[in-house]
Formats: sequence, structure tokens, C-alpha cells
Amino acid sequence: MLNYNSPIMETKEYPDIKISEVEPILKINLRGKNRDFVTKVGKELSIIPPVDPNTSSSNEKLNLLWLSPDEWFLYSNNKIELKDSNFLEDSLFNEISKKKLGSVTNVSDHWVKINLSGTKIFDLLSAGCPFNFSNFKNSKGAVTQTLVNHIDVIIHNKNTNELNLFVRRSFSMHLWSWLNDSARFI
Amino acid sequence: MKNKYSIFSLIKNAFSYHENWQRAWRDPVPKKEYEAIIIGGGGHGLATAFYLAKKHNMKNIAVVEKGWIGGGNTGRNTTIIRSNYLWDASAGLYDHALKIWEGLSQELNYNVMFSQRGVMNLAHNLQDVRDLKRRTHANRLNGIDAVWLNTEEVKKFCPIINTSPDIRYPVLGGTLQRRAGTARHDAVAWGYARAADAMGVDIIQNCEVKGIKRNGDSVEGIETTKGFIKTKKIGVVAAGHSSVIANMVDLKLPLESKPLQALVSEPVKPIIDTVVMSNAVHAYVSQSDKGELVIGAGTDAYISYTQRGSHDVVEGTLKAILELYPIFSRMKMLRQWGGIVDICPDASPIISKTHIKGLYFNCGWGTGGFKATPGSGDLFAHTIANNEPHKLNADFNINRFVSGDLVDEHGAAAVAH
Amino acid sequence: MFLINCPYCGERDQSEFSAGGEAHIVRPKQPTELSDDEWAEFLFMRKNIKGIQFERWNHAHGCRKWFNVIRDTSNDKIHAVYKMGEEPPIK
Amino acid sequence: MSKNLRIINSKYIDQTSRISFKFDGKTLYGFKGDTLASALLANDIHLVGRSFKYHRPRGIMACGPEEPNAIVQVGSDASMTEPNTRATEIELYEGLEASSQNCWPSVNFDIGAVNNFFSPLIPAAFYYKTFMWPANFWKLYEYFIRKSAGLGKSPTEPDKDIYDHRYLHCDVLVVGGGISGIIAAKTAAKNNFNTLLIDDKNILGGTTLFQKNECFKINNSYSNEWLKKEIENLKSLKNLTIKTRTSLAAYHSYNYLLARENLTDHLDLNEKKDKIRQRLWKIRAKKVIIATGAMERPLIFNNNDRPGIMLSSSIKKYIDYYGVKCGQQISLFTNNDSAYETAISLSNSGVSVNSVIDIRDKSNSLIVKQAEKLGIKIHWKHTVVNTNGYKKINSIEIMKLSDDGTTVVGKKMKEGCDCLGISGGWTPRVHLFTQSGGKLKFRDNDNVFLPDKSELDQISIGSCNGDFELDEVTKNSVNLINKFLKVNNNDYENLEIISSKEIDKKNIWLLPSDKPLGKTKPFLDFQNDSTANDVKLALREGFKSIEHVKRYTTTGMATDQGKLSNMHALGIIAETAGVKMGELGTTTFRPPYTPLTFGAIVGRNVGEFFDITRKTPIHDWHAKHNAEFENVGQWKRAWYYPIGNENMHEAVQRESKAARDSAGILDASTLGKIDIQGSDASEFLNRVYTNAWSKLEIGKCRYGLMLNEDGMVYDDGVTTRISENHYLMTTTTGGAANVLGKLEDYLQTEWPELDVYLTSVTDHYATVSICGPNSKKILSKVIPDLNLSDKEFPHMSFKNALIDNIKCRVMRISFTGEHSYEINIQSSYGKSLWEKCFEAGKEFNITPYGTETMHLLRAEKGFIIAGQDTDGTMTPVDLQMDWIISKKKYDFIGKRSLYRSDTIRDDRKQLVGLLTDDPKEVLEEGAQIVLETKKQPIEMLGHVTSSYFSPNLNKSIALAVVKNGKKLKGQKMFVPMKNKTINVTITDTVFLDKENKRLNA
Repeated sequence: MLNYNSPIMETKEYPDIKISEVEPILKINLRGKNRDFVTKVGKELSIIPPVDPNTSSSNEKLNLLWLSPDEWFLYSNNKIELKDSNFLEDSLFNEISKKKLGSVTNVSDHWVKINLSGTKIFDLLSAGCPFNFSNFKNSKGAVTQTLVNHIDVIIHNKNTNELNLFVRRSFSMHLWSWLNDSARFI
Repeated sequence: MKNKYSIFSLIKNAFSYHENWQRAWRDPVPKKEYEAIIIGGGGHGLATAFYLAKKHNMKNIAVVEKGWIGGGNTGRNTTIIRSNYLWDASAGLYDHALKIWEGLSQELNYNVMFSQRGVMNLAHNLQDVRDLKRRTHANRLNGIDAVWLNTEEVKKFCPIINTSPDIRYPVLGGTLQRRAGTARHDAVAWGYARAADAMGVDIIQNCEVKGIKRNGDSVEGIETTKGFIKTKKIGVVAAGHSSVIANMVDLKLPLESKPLQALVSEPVKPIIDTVVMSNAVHAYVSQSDKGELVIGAGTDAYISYTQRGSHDVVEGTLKAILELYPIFSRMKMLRQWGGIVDICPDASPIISKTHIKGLYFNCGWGTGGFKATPGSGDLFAHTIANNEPHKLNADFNINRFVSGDLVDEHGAAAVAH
Repeated sequence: MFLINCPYCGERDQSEFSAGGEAHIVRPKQPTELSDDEWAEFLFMRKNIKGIQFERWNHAHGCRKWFNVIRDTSNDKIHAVYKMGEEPPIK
Repeated sequence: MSKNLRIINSKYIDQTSRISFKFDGKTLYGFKGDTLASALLANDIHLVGRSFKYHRPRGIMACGPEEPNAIVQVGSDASMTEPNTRATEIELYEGLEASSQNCWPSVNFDIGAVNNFFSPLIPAAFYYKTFMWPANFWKLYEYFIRKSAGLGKSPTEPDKDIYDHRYLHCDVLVVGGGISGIIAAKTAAKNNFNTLLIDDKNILGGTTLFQKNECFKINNSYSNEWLKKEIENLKSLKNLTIKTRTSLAAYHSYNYLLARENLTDHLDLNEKKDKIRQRLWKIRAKKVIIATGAMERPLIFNNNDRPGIMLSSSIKKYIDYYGVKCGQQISLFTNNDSAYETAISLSNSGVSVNSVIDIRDKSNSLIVKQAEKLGIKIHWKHTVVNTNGYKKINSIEIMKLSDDGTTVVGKKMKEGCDCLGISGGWTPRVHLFTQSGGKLKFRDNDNVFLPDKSELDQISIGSCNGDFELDEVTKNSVNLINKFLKVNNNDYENLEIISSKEIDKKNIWLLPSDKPLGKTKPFLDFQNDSTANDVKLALREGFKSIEHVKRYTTTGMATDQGKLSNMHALGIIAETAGVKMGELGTTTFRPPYTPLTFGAIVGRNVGEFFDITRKTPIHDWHAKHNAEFENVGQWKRAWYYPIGNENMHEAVQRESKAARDSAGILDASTLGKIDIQGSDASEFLNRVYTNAWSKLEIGKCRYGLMLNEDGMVYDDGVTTRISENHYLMTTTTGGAANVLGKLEDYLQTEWPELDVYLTSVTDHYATVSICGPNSKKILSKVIPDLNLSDKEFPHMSFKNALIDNIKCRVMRISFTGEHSYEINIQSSYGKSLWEKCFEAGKEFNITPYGTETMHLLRAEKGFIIAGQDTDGTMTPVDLQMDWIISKKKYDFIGKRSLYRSDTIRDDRKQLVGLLTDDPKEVLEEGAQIVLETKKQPIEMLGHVTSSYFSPNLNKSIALAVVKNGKKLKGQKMFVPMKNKTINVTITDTVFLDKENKRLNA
């Protein structure tokens, strides 16, 4: 049997800050331009891809994040069975990519999901992130793509003082140790 | 004739409380016409005028400068002088300059403080090593004094460098040119100005060029803020503003003008007595005679004429400095500034005629122009005087961008752009 | 550090973007028909304007979209941004 | 023995907490709240340093960042010492050690002082005029010049302190916590602006904080008491953040500002550890209010630089705030009213004021009247013509000014004193405003540059905007703030303000003396030792612009950046050259406002965080098997795996042999991978690669070469057709990001009509590559149910497969020339798959190999590495890869450039193989290749790009680029090294298995 290794597999707590890696979860990148694509995705996921920049739509299982006018990022809230994720990926691929409506790409292991919670998480990010969180903070579901300590990230405002941060796997260990080093001084 | 500078003239003048020193250069009103006009009163422009007068016996020439002489990149660079370039054409050009540097103070009777303290280029990855060794071999065969140093030898030559194998990008060796070094940038402009003035060259400051008058395919003169000046030969040495002049005659050049920043620390007692450059992590440092650490930062990617760059570039450079010299962490940045560098796609300059008769361009020096000042002036003067390039600058013509015969020096250029 | 108003994501710090040089230099549809000079014009020759310049930027660390910016290169002031394919809002 | 000059009553100094510190090795005492400067003065120490050029004794002159003289070395620890620190800004702490700089052997007896004797010989810029003979002696001269120059000493060990960064966004940033800054912050915060107030001192209030004078009252209470209440009220404002000990360093465009917060410099030695020393705040403010106040100007007269000569306002702060007497017989010298505030403060504290020398004819202001009431002697229309005392001033010489103020008349009076306060008026701190690109205007009646136009959303208020009187400061600030914030705050309506008004003004930039100018030393830039004479010399020699004069005389270029000297330099230039100061313009103030440690600028981006480190999913396995790693871009790649005490050569020889003899395994996860989907995918590939793609069958792989528009090779890799409209492209490790960016650029801007989507999957897949004759056997163990027959699964094809139910893609492609497979599996299973393959391969001695062996193996086959065998000047033709350029295709990126007059030359540098006559001799990569070693200059025809000793061929092999190489096969050539010349022969680029038999072995 092949065993599963995610890069971090840790949870760390600091005063008013908790950071942890949450894996394995499904992540799929969706690209498409026309209306048919949008309706098809809506039908497959029962979530309509948000058209407003920097927003997301969610149900109890899945989140669909706006990344750009023709790109969305789908991720599951919880650990998901391999067969289920394969099924979802295949059906999306067959309905969208095969039918020339856009593209469907599994990026489950391209991105690593780090969950940040606590009242000081925005101070933590501000140690290395030029993004202005003042409005983002208070709008649940808000999404931004930006840089944290020079590393590309997708940040999803999941709840008050709770964020899901996505970082490319090969960068994740570096970002993780930077987050921990920074947390010492918040 | 100007009175000669020397320790004796200093003593003599001391008795009159230094009240009898002559002007270093006149402040003439423009004549109606000149044999040739140099646009741009930086080091290259002033040197061009000097050699036109000295070697080509053209006395009736003027240098027009929109601000004050030496106020552009001449006074804003980190004064590194070296000739360890890869390609034969570049090696020829820059070593020609280096040879002139070696006697320049005496030639100009002005101490330009050319200090041959050596320039060392460091390698931080295997491809760096290949590229720098390739350059070292090429330099050697071109008669340029470059030697390869292994990590221990690097440490021996400059002990304060962190050569630990544990740093993120360890020093894997380097190439050293001992004849290379630094000079006092202002003195270069002032020295050439004084010497050129002594030979009758008119240096006209605060005179901005507004247009170039043409008659068909040849130039007739320049429109300036001080009126029209007639001439049949115009040498443009306007660095970052080359395209501005070129656009006056609808000439497009393969140039982009970008911000290049530099900074100095507060002065301290001697701590580093050579010049160390590191392209891979982007750190260049030397120490001025005054004691300031002189640090060159990188270029920004966007076009700008503001003489200001973005802070990230400065931060990026200093973090590389601290990676290689952790002892400098408590040193303080005293002053930072920016210049406008005109960059060619192949990181090599243009010293060339144009399709317009009597119009010559000397530009595209990017981040490395200062080191070439005397050679650039000498060869540009030759090109203007003979309406033909000297063999040393023949390869640096504008046409190379059409034929594709580029002189790609990205590897050897100070700042990889 | 500029503040650049990405037409898709809104105002962001310059560090999220990368500059792409002069805008509206269209790649020739039939390169093989061009003379060496014409090709060099496309390849290398630039206006390098001091003043109002139309230029390309990419929101590289955001939505990854390319767009156009109208910026005064003599003081770095940004006058307008507009999407690829759109007409410049200012002439 | 030093006396104690401390007076009892000062609210700001805790006189119960005695602190011991060391200065020049001597143990002294001060109190919490002192600066090093105030503590030294309290111990009657004025002499703290020597000047830069003449090594003249210099004392404390000011009380803030403008201090030019009191620059000390803090600490003696090799890693923690800090040079060039202003004693006026160092907060005293237990254990502080400081010492004078630029003097030897000691500040009291300094050998360098001989320079002062030679000073007539070394005017401004003398060094440009001499040290030229003999020519080769400059090195020697320079050695001594450098030794005597410089101020403090750099640390010699790495810094132990930690620095940090923090981004901050606010609606309103207020810079400066003086009276106008307080008003601004309160108004902004009360009106719901998210506001940040910063001040570089440890306490808010500016100079008003200790302004207890009948002439300055607000609503019938002393201005300081009124302000204290205001500061109290700030505490209740929730929108307001206050940061003290925070100095604004730089004001960039787009209201991007940098501020340095000092967190531990004021703490006792034992409290500093493991805390952040300085934090750099990167502030993005919607609106900026500058309230940075003004600096007092000195006066320029003969010998105005002796220890004991201080700014009058500083003497006032030392007595009123620190409770320190700067002397016991103090004289004051002024051209304006503010010196009288000092006089009053002094006499109120019982310090005797000899007299006030005032160059004006008279002044009837409130404050002067009050001084006269206190019986303070005033010499109207007089000037100081000279001062005496070497290490400390002991007397001044006074004479009457002529009516036009250009000369002195009458007889000289001598006045004894141990301290002279000088006041030349005030200079608004416009530094930040100009840094931000703002333009200045000149106000003639008191000779000040004021903020004028700015592109940014900012204002300047208070004395940095030219309002010097208390009533102006308050009233104008309130109005400006309301207008700027578009609010109507009536807190400050109808304040009753008593304020002295200065009516009589007079200014003389260079005060006359009874001696000829040449014989005097009127200092302008105290630290750099440039005098008014130097400036006049520069002008005489034709240096006209302020920038020229500044550079020629070094005026304003010391560590204080001319805060005290610039205005007088400008004044003297204007006077001498006969131009208006307004027209002359000022020098550009460049960031930072005060010197900023490299540490603060860099923050925690040092050591581990200097640059990102990228690791593959299999990294830990490599580390565990003692791999040496190579940096490839930001990646760490396994380089080679030494066993026991093998060196790199031995390890690589073993790995290479094993890979060809049996089986090798490589971690190829770092290769860039781009998932391409869309109905125009094939057409897209046709345009970006040089070869044709439309006909590539589904399930097949193809090698592609990508060019720049200039025709030069840019990147390469294998792309696989997964299904009709679905491809997986691989790029080089280093090229991945750039290639994706470049392709997106073309899609978005040049070919928007194409229906193609690109998604990076580089990190999603781990790539395990197995090669060698036994690779097939091993794979069949790993994926039993996959048919590996050459017919079913030929070279350059791919299969989907399942390994323990995990989807993976298997490509049969080869970069080594061996029969080999690349398995792409989602990264989380990468390590496990690697281990599985390793297990399966054990019986075949499967050997992990790194990048070095990979490079060797591919070189045996003559495969190029973009970036090693190419350098941005090589076309596919140069690489002898003409076969990969589709003749049919109408266009592809870079095609046109291949047909330029230079790129079609057939004698360009071309890729060839190289064999050394001595098969043991391994060429150095980068070595040059020549045909003719005799005649100079030696013509270089090319260079070695790749070179190895091949264990499989048991000889040295190399790839090289050589001019006209294609035609030179079999040609003997030379590789001239430093100490020998190596004979080589040009060969084909393929050294091993030319018929590619091994691919299907």
C-alpha cells in the first residue's frame, strides 16, 4: 500500500494564534469563459461560480473561490474519500473539459491548506504581506491572492478570525517555518 | 594657460588664503556655430569633447548640458571600474578604457583617485562557476588580468565575506581582476571639464536641447533653451535621456530607461579594501576613501525618468549584503538615491553613426557606463571626427539589432537585467 | 512602491505585479513577410517615452491577468488602467 | 574632577533611579530619562569627539537628530558595537558603554590634530589638486587618507539582534507628536479616521511639553500644562494608535512610508536579549499629516565650533527638561527672539546669564521685555567675532556691527563664559515633504523654505509649515486639518492664546569679523569641517550649483546630512553669487531622514529566510541517504549520494555506471509541469514550439524546443498528448515559472482567440524516473498489470495506471539514452512510490543518482541542457538540431529571427563533441578553444560547455560550441590553460550508442 505523506502534518499554538495543516482534501482548478461553463459547474457542484472578484461561494462540503475572470478554485471542507474525489474530478472533467467548455485540473497536491485561527492571525500575516486586510477581515467568504513572505498564496476568509491559506507544496515547509518564527514576535 | 595643480601650487595659494585659484572652467555664452556639439555634460560627453580637441584637433566645439555637468549618472554610480568582460569586442572596449584610467590623473592634471584595489566577482551556483570560469579563460587569452579564486582564496582576499558552506547560496569561488577598482566619480567629470575647457571647449550648462534641426538627411543644429546653435556634427551622450533626443528626429532606439538605485552607509574606518560583486544574490560593495560602504542595488523592471526606484530593490540588495557580510547588520544607511540607466537588449552599449548624416549616438551603457568613460569618450570622438567607427567600437553599431549580431553581455554586466 | 489598481482585483501593492514594458506593440501577423529592419523594429526598437506612456503590467501574484496602464514616466503617476483589448480611456 | 550640574526639579528625569554608564572608559552616573548627551553635560563633559578633517575638539551642540558633533561608538562587543550614534538620541541605560570616535590615542590628546595646523594647506577638495606624483604613489597616499578618514568602527562579528517588519494600513498618518501633531491626531481619530501617530522621542509633546513661560499661555494656563491635558485625552480614542520611539525614515510616492520603531535600545543590557531590537513599519496611508517641527539654526562666525558652543534652544531643553545646566556662566548669541526664552529659563533656574548678544538693533516683543525685566544684559547690534578656549570655550570677543552689517566697528570687548548659546533662527523640517516629491517655496522675511505643491494626499502643519508662534501654530493647524480631513472639529474654537510676537528680524548668513576672512574659521558643516571660506573657494573656482558646491566642499554630506549647514551654505552662495535664494533652489533631501540600520531594512530576511527553499516530496529520503544537494533556482535537488567517504567524482562514477549497467532512480519532481486543455491546444503548441504537434497521436510524447522571439533557444522539454484536447507539458526546473508566464502572456495578449487553458501542476506531481536495462523489470514489479511490451508501450509514449489504487501517469521517455520510465503520481504518494520502486529494484542494485550523474549520462548521449550548453546566443541550428524546426509551419515564436543576416550565417558557433587526445584528461567547463596558439592575440573559436569523465566509455568527453564547428569534425584544436595546452579533436555530439539501441534494450 502506498502511504500518504503531507508536508507538514503539524498543529502549533501561540497566544491568540493557532496554525495547522489540514489534509488530505480535494482541490480542483476550474477554467472557463462562457455561460455554459458557469451553468455546468453550477449543475455539477450545486454551487454557482461567483463572478464578483475576491469572493467565494460555499456549501457544507465545498468552497468555490474566484481567482480571476475565467478561473476558480474548488476545495472541500473536510477530508474526502479517494473514490469520491476521483468521481467528482472525472465527472467535472467529462462534462467540462471533454465538452470543450473549459478546463478541469486536479491540484489537490499542488496546494497545501494551512488553517489559521485566532485574534492575532492578521498581525501574523502583516509581518510579511502587503495586502490590506481591513475590509477583508470583516467579510466572511472573502478571497485574496497575494504574497506572504514573497510566497504566492490564496487566502480564504472562512470565518471570523479563521482563515484557510493555500500555498504551493514545494513552498509550504518554508512558509510554515516562517509563520512559526513570526508568531514568536506577535 | 591654466595654472597647474600640485602640492606646490597648494602651498603657493595658501599664502593668499586660496583667493587666487583660477576657475576650473569658463561659463561661456553659446557661439552661433560650432564644428561639433556634444549633447550631455556627463563624464562620457566631457571626455568625448576632450579627445575631439586633443586628438582630432577640433577646438571649436561645445558641450551642452541641461543641468550641471556630472549631475547625472556620473555622479550617481558606484564607481566600479573593470574590464573582465566575456566577448572580445567588450573586452577590447573596456580594457582600452582601463588602460586610459591608469594614466588619467596625470593626463588631466586632476586627481581622479583611480584606485586599483581589485574587483572580485563571486560564484554561488554551478552555472555561475561555469560562466565565470569561461570569462576568466576568455579574459586571460585577451590579455586581461583575470584569475580564478577558489573559496579559500576568496576568503583570504576578502576575509569579511561569509564563505561558510551553510549559507543559502554558498560562495563557490570567484574571479578576480587586480587592475580593476574604483575612482572618484565627480573628479572625472570635473577633471575632463577643466582639461577640455583649457583647450577651448565651451561647456554650456543649464542649456536644454529642445529640438534638432535637420535638412533632409543631415543635421544643421540644435534648438536650445539658450537659442539656436548651428553645427554639422552632433554627438548625443544623454544616457537615460537618449531616447528623448532620438524622438526629436523620429529615431527609435533599442533602449529602455529604468531606475537604478544605490546607497551609502555612514563612514567607518577601513573594513573592506576591495570591490566585491555578486550577480547571483545581487550584492555589490566597496568602501570609499571617506569610509562609506558604497552599495549598488538593482534596476526596477519598469521605465521611469524619476530618478527614484522601489524600496523592495533596496531591501533585496541589503539582505544579500547581510547574507554575505553579516557583520554589517548594525551599519546604517546614510543616503540612498537613484539614476536613470538606458539599457540595450544585449546589455552592451551603442557607439555609432545613425542613418542621419552628422548625428552620432553614444548610449545604452545600462548599469556599467562609468568604467568605460575614458574609452567611450576616446572612441566616440574618433567616430565623430572620422565619421567612421574605430575598430574597437565597430561592433557596437546600431545595425547589430537588425542583423542579430548582438554582443550579449548579460553574464558579465554588473546588474543582470 | 506603487499602488496599482488591477482592473480585476482592485488596488494592490506593486510587489504583486510585474512590468511588461511598452503596450500596443502588436506581434506581426505575418513575420515572414517582414524585412530584417521591420522585424527589428518589432523586436527591439522602443519609444521609451518620457511622459505619458501606455504600458503593460501583469498581476503576476494575484489573478495573473495582463492589463494596460497609462503612467507618466516623468513622475510615476498612474492616470488610468484598462483591460487587454479595450480602448485606452485617455488618448 | 567633574562637577555635578544637575538641578533638582525636573519632572521628566527620575532622580531616584541612578544609572551607571561608561564614557571613554570612565564610569559616570545619570538617571532614567537622560540621554547620553544630557548625562555627560550633567557631569560637565562637553568634549566628546574630534572633527572629520582637522580633528578639532568638538562638543555636544544640539539635543536631537540634527546633532553634528556628539557622534559616539556605542558598546565594545565585536558583534554588538554600533558606530556613529548620536549621543543626543541615545537613551541612557544601565551598562551603557560609549566612546569618542576618530581620535587617537584619546579624545583629549589626538595626534590627528596636527591636521589643524596644516589646515591652510588643505582647503576644500585639495586632494583633487595633489597626490598625483609620482603616478604610482596614489596607492600609498590613499592608504593613509583612508586610515585617517572614516568615523567609528564597523562591528567585526555577526549581529546577534533580531529585526522585524510589519505592514500597516491607515487612513491618516500623523508624523510628529508636538502640539500641532497632537491636535491633528485627536481631530482625525475623533472623526473616525483610523489614525496612526508616531514620534521619534520616548514621550509625546515636542518642545511645548516643557514650555513653562508667562509669554506662552492657552486658556490661562501655561502651554505645557494645556498640552498635557490634550495628551491625556488621546488615551480614550479607540481609532488612534500611538507609537513613540518611532522615527519616520522615508516618505515614498503613493503615500508609502517607512518608519523605524526602536524597541530595545533604551533597555538595560540584560533586558535586551531575545527581543526584537528594531521594527520597520511599512506604512500605506490614505492621508499623511507632517508635523515634524523645526530645527534651530546656528550662527556662522569665526571659531564657532568650540566645545561649549551650543544651540540656544538645546540649552533650554537641557535645563527645562533634563534639569541640566550646560554651564555656569552662559552667554547667548542670537538674531531672533527665541534665545530670550532660553535666557529666561536659565535665570528662572538660577543660572547666571552673562549677556545676550543680538545682531538686531532692537526687539520690543513680549519675551524680550520679560528678559529685560529679569535684568538680563543685552548687547544690541553686536556680534561675536571670535571665541577662545581649545577643549572648551572660555571667552568670547564681541564687537559692534556696522549699519550695513558687513563689517564690525568700535573696540573689541571680551566676555568670559563656559558656554555660548547660539540661535540663527529656525529651519522647518521639510525633509519628508521633499522626499515625497513635494516642491518647496521660499519665504523671504525669515529666509525659510516651505512646503508648496505636492502630488500626494498630504499636508504639513505647525512649524514645519513655517508657523513659529504659538498662536499661529494652533490656529493655522486647526484650520488646515479641518480642511484636509473635510471635517468640522470645533474643539479648538475660540482658544485664548497669549503668545509673544517676533516683529524685528535680521539675518546675516556669514557674520563679519575683525580679521580677514582667510584668517578665520567660520564653520558651516561641523562634522565635515567645511567652512564658509571653502564655499567661497568653490564659487571662485566656478562651482556654481548647490549640488556642485556640496560635492566639492562636502558640506552637508556628513552623517547629519547637513541638517544644520544647508541653509547657511545656500545663503552664502546666494550672497556671494548675487542671486535670490528662492531662485537658487535647495539640495534634494534623500531618504532616510536619519541613518537607518541595514538590519532594520532587511528584517528577518536573513539566514534561513534570506531566500525561499523549495523541496520535493522525496527530499527527506535523499537527506536520510546523505545526498549532497545542489541549488537549482530556489530548489534543493539531490546532487549525488556519496557512500562512506566517497568524494563527488567517485560517487558520480559509481552512480553513472550503475544506471547503464543495471538500474538507476532519479527524483525528477522539480521539472516544471503545465496542464494544457482546450480545443486549440495543438495549434497553441504549434505556435510555441519549433516543431509540429497537430499530428502527435494521443498517448504519445514529443520533445519540444522553445525559442525567444529573437530566435535563441529558451527552454525545452517533453510534452505528452493525454487526450484529444489535453496535453501535459514539461519544462526545465529553472524555466518553469518563466515559461508559464511567457505562454500566458501570448495567450492573453497575442492570441486571445485561442481556446486554451494553462494550469501549473508542478507541485501536484512527484516524478520518479527509473532508467537502465533493468528498469522494465522493476516497473513490472511496481505495476504488475501494466503491459510493458515495446509494442504496447513503445518509447515516447505514455499510459495511465493505478498503483495501489492511486492514479498515476507513466511516460516512457529517456534523458539518459537508457530504457527508462517516468512515473508521475500525486505528490503525497511520491515518497512512498519512490521507496516502493527502490524496494522493487534492490535485486537489480537500483542506484539513486543525482543531478550530476544525470548531466553526465545525457552528455554521453549529446543531449543539451538549456542554460548550460546554451547561453541565450544559440539557435536550434547552432545546436545542430535543424531537424526540430518545422519547415511546413507558417510561424512560431522566434521563427522570423532565424532568418536574419547574422543568424543564417553558417559559420556561427555550433555545438560539437570534443575528445581529448589524452582520454584521462578532463577539460574544464568554460575553457576556451583555439586553433592557433602562436600568433597574438589568440583567436577564441569557442568554449567547453559540458565536460565529464565517462565511466561507461572510460574516457573524458565534452560538449562545446565552436565557430563553424559543423564543418570541423575531426579537426585538431587546442584548449590553452593557464599552465598548459590541451590537445583536443572535434567529434560528433553523440558519444555513446549512436544507434539508440539501448532505448529498447
